[in-house]
Amino acid sequence: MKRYDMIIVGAGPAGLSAAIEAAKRGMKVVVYDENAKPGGQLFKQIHKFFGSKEHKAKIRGFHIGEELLAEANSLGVEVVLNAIVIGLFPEKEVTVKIDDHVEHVKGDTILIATGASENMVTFPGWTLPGVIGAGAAQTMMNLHGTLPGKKVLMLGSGNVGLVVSFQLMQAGCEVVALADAAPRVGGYGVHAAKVARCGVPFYLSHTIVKADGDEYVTGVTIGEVDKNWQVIPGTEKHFDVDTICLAVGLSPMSKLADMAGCAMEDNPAKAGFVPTVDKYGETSIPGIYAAGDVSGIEEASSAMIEGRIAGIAAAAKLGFISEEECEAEVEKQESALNGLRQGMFAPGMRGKMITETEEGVEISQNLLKKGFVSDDEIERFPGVTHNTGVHPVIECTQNIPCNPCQDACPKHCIKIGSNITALPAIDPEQKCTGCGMCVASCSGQAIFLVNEDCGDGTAEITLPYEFLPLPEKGAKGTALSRSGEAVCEAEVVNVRSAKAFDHTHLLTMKVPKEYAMKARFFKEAVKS
Amino acid sequence: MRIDEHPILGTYEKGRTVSFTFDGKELQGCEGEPIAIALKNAGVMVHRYTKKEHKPRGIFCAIGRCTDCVMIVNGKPNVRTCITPLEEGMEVRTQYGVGEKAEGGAQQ
Amino acid sequence: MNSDVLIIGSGIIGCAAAYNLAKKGVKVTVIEASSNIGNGGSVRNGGGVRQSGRDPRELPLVMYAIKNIWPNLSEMLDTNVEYHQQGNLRLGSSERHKQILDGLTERAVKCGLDVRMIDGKEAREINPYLSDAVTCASWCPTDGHANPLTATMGYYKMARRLGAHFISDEKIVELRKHKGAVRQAVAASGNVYEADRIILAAGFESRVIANTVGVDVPMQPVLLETLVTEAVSPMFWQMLGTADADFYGHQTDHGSFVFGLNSGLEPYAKPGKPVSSSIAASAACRGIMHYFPSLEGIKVVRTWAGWMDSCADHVPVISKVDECPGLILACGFTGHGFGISPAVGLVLSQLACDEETAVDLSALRYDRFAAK
Amino acid sequence: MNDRSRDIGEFVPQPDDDMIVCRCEEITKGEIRRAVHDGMFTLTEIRRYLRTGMGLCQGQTCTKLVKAIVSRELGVRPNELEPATGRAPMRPIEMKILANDKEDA
Repeated sequence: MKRYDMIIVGAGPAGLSAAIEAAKRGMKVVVYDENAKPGGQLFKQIHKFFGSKEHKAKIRGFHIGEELLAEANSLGVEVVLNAIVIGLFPEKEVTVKIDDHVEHVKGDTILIATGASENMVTFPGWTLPGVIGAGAAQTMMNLHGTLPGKKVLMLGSGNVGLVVSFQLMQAGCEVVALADAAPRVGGYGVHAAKVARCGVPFYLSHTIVKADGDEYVTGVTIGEVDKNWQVIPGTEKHFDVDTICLAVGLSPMSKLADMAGCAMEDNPAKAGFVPTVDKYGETSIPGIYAAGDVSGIEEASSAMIEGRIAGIAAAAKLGFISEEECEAEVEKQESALNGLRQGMFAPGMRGKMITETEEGVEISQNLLKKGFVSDDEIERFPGVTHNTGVHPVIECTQNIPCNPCQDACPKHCIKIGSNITALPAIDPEQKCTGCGMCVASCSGQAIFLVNEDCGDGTAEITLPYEFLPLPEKGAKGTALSRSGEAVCEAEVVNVRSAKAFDHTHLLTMKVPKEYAMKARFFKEAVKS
Repeated sequence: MRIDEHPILGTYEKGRTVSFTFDGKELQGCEGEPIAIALKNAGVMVHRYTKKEHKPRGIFCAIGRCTDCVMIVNGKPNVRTCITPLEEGMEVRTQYGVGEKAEGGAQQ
Repeated sequence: MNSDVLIIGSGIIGCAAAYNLAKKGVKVTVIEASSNIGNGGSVRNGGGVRQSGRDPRELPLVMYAIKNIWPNLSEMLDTNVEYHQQGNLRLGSSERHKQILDGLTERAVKCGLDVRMIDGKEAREINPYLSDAVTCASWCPTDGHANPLTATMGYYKMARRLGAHFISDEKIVELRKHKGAVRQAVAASGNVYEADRIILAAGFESRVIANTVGVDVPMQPVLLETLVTEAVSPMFWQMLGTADADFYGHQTDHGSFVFGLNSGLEPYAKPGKPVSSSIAASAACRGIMHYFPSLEGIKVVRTWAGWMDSCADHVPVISKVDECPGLILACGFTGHGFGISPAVGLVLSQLACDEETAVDLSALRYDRFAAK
Repeated sequence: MNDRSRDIGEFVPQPDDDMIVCRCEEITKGEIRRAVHDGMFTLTEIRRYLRTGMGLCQGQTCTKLVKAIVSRELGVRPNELEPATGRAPMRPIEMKILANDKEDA
């Protein structure tokens, strides 16, 4: 029977990263993936990732996928696509369906990196065509160039719900509302803010009462819930939509580990039923590892590091590297992983109510309840300062492990320091040249360049813009506030695009100067 | 509806245009894309009617997990259209219960 | 805890006995070692309710069940057990197969069963999906099949409704005698259960439990493997088997096919948690397609494995134990307990109540293995 | 030990009992709740009795939903309920493909 040093199930971020580390150390590695394209969910992630440079921050997910794949290929990793792993049997035997047959192969080590599946909620009409998972929406738009619908209601304010809402708008859908039964936004505030400023209303403490339609979705009714998650009569709101998108969390897809006989635990901190693993990702069965979402739901960046650790540990197990080398390498990866597991959204913080930042700044309640920081709250954050001339305004208000803006500024105007989760602060001693690198580098699209007083009664605001059609210089329209409300007229005075900006265009709009700290988005007037 | 140009992804690489039939009606799609995507772009929402309650179902997960989008493809029932590539001349039919619509309107 | 009758094991045998006892108004407690009611062979079999191919010693039980219980079981249990009595085809494709089938048929006819040998053509008239490979078959029109899962859970449900007390996650490790009679069952947890009668229906685990009062039944665990397919439109209702017994099964009401498998490696499965082999389902699919080529496109959705209690002479022990008054054995069913289970449940309740049994059980006594 | 005769209260109908929970087998919330009151205290038993999670998708969509309903009915935490065991094949596989197995392709 064919024998590999390592068989990896799943060519997502964890699987590919493990393959790279194992192959780098001389191992013969095969990666099976049931999809036609490798990369797992990475190829559906078109936003820039958070993190530090080592975590591939500010690179878009699908580019990370391409990089990993190229690296794996160059190291001789065999990546087999359209390959469905049927089962994991004793003696580390894997059966895999390829084309019209089933192959039996064995691995001296095996990594289960099967990822996650989407959770669902029930409501009357939830089985109608037009009710889809957020992952389905991403697949349709980002892989197949197809709009899931014209008018969409998003249920779920976690990062998936927020990111996909933004992607829906980028693809050309109208997102009529974002609802969540939870009382507070679950995902990153910056993700929420970029959705809210486009005009999407947030309905927290709201759930779907029913979906309308006989053959497919024609509308949706949402309603406010009380403490017991019951809809309060009289609070119902109706929207005409053709699509309802569900983004209510992920569960580890751990069936294969269970079938193999790995010890399992149902751990709410890991969002479900997972194989128990040690610090190397090894399950209760020696030589069988698990990494990525299958061993606990986290970000793709964490999955990549977990994969690397498993690859390194497997290499040590089979004698490709020494124990000492393994320990040193794993320690390095672990410290990176720990870096990612910091801040307000760290795995250990799930369900905890946070009232202030590490710096002692009161958290914006408006952000948590409506998706945007209100005008009176924004001033208290260290990234928001005033100066003459053009200067950065950083509306980053929660402690998340991310720091590319600090390095992006060639003039060192932005300070985060060694604590990666610290809120970015402005160094008033340094002079901003308005180059815009910080604006384009911010994965949360939370940085603006503002000239509060151009001397003629106007102010100029430079904002990140990732939509089509791209307004041209001279375009006239409306400036929208952080809440997406039209606040004043605006004119585009500059549009900057550069390879280094990676599809984030810098739009500079001119508004009356009293709106310098209020206007945060531009909506072009419909051309007659 | 197809996305002509995407602000981040640009234009999409698509296979050549091919013809297939949906319940006997000729439709066009791109070769190699999932059948469900071609149907979606042709405005088809309902892929099947369920066995017990005869309720409509369509795309739900789009990655081959939920099996809600199954249809009869080239005579074979229960084909997951969201992950089955479209080929020239495919015969795609609405599935009723676990198979074809029975004679006389009753469903299997 | 005290009851009139204690049943160890909540497979279909234990559940059916509990139902019959509870119906009589007997205070009955059922103890299950695992977390789930109906584990073991009860939910891992092809669902056959057949007389043909059975050992003459247990034939009366199944004939009684088919005549008196199976036709009304769904109503009795308020659960659709999906019983179909549309015959059993045991298929063959060679001269060797024909010899096997001839022998089985001859023995069954001697016992008064309506079973006969047919040729491939007649088999295809009964089941048009059969391939030309089929050259002979035994045909028993009064055989059939049912759903082992709902039948087991149905017995459980009704027994519970009638007041039978079920306890799961409680492993009995020892039986104890009291003044000459078996009266107590001790659990690993330390709990002690007392009863006037103790029915031991714990599959192959019965052996170690019976050993604690000096009784042995020669049996060993053997793996059973099963596969189930997606649902398709109804094709046929016969129960199917083969001369080589490499697969057996039927299409269910639901439309899926359930097949028991036999790759020949089952007796050598490693002890512990039952694990499907990596080749059994593939081998079974080849066997199935040989006889039913039109099933080649149907998808297998699940396979599973479990232990059966294989008795030295391949028929069960259903018996009181003379030297251990109070103990009733019901084990060693060897993978064909399902079809006879309604009758076994009935006779066990009769044994426990010291009544005359509906079927003569003398050939299934525990001491048939003893010295002459 | 798990006492199957313990009092879990009466079955009380709920307005959304006709809501489909298992999409493949079209099993409703009411059917699941009723099964719990008929003694099906584990996800495996519910599955054996009602076929939840035994359809084409093999429980990939409804497992968590069923778990939530059963645990609420029993008054236990969802993670106290053991999920039904994972079985091969991980995806539906045609018989002719399964039959065509080899060691070296």
